[in-house]
Amino acid sequence: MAANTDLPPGVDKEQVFGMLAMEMEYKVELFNRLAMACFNKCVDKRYKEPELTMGENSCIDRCVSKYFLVNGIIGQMLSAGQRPM
Amino acid sequence: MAANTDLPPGVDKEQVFGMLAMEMEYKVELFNRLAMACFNKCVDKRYKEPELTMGENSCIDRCVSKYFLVNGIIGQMLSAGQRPM
Amino acid sequence: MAANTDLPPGVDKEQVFGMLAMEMEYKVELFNRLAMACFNKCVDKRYKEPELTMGENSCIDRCVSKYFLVNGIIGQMLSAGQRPM
Amino acid sequence: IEQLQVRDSMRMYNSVVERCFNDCVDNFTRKSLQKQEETCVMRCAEKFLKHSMRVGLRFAELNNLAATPDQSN
Amino acid sequence: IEQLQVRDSMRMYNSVVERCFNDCVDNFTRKSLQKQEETCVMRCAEKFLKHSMRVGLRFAELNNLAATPDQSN
Amino acid sequence: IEQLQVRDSMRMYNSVVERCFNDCVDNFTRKSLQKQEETCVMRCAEKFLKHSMRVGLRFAELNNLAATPDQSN
Repeated sequence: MAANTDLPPGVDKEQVFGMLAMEMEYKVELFNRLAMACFNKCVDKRYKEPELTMGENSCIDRCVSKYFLVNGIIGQMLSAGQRPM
Repeated sequence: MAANTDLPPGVDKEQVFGMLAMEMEYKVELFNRLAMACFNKCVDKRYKEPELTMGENSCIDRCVSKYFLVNGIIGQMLSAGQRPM
Repeated sequence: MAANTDLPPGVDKEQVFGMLAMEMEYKVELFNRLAMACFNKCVDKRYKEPELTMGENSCIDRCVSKYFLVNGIIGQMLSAGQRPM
Repeated sequence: IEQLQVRDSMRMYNSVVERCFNDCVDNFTRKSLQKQEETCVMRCAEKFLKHSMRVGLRFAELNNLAATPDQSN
Repeated sequence: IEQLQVRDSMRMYNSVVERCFNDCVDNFTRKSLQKQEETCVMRCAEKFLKHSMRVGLRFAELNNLAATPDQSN
Repeated sequence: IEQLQVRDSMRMYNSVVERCFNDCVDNFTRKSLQKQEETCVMRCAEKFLKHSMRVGLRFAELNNLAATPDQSN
């Protein structure tokens, strides 16, 4: 999950650039899906006012936190050999 | 929103090409999302016949028009500094 | 639908590579949409257990088969000049 | 540019298939399509394509209008 | 890299429009927007942008935490 | 080609997370996951992966059939 900043020796520049581009693409997609999920879970779709309410704001904060936790759990499952239970 | 045809001097060819590709990608995505939205709003999903009915056709025309209007409103909001209300 | 392995003479390498990349992109997208559709149609979202049940497994097999059939029908329609009825 | 168009038609093709499969197929007791599923799929694809063409026409009209906001020139 | 950012903001723009159109417009008896549809669209876009900004802040915080798991260095 | 595979697995990973988050998490009174949410997420991810593998096998079979329509050669 975390950005790899220490690369093995012998890896050339272009590969590093490719990996960084991938990492960035991954983060952008993670952000977009997370933002969509939390908008759906937290924001009232009747749009009675242009401001987010206090309830919506705290829902959003918790939603982002929980999404990261889910991301971490599934990441661990996958790297642990895909048989956690 | 509109295509920029008058570019500032000093912009080289490759940049122009990149900008045109972006513009095209933007239009394609706009078209795809609009087409999906109007299909969902206007077309009867029971598919009793292979033709679009008159009602569906006029719904589609109005739907495309309204989608463009929404696109314009939000574009203006964003370029006006994001605080319209 | 099927992979083209016999190419017309005079087509250069780069074009072949581009066509193969397109073909692969097409298959990946087909797979992703099919997998999503069959997950939605066949898998119980309450997640009472980590295993797929026998019923879910046979539903998945039939679902993949039917998706391919639909893909074939629509492919034929399109290549037959888009007026099948 | 040409490759972009191929990609778009591939995507469009994949999305008709997805849409018509989702709307028309719901019975998984057999692995072959039933007659009414097949009919539904064909009508759905027809409608989808006709819809796309109509949207394409309207889109082009409005898009041209937007590209030439000042008709007095 | 710069082009990636332009692409992201284009996508984001397209997705606000799609979302607010879907949530606010449901009447197709006329081709112009009604007053309450327009209000709904503007509020929706405001909320969506504010939501994106807030999510962006929280995301950056958690992302930085994840990137530096060992604070003792 | 290799980069395409990395991209696909990234996308697949992002889509499992999205799916299992949406299906399992609905309570936002706290910022940590509750025990049953965690269990749900793990089962969901397991099922999703097993589903993907099974679909992959069937897909490959049917895809090979389609690529060799004439078995008499």
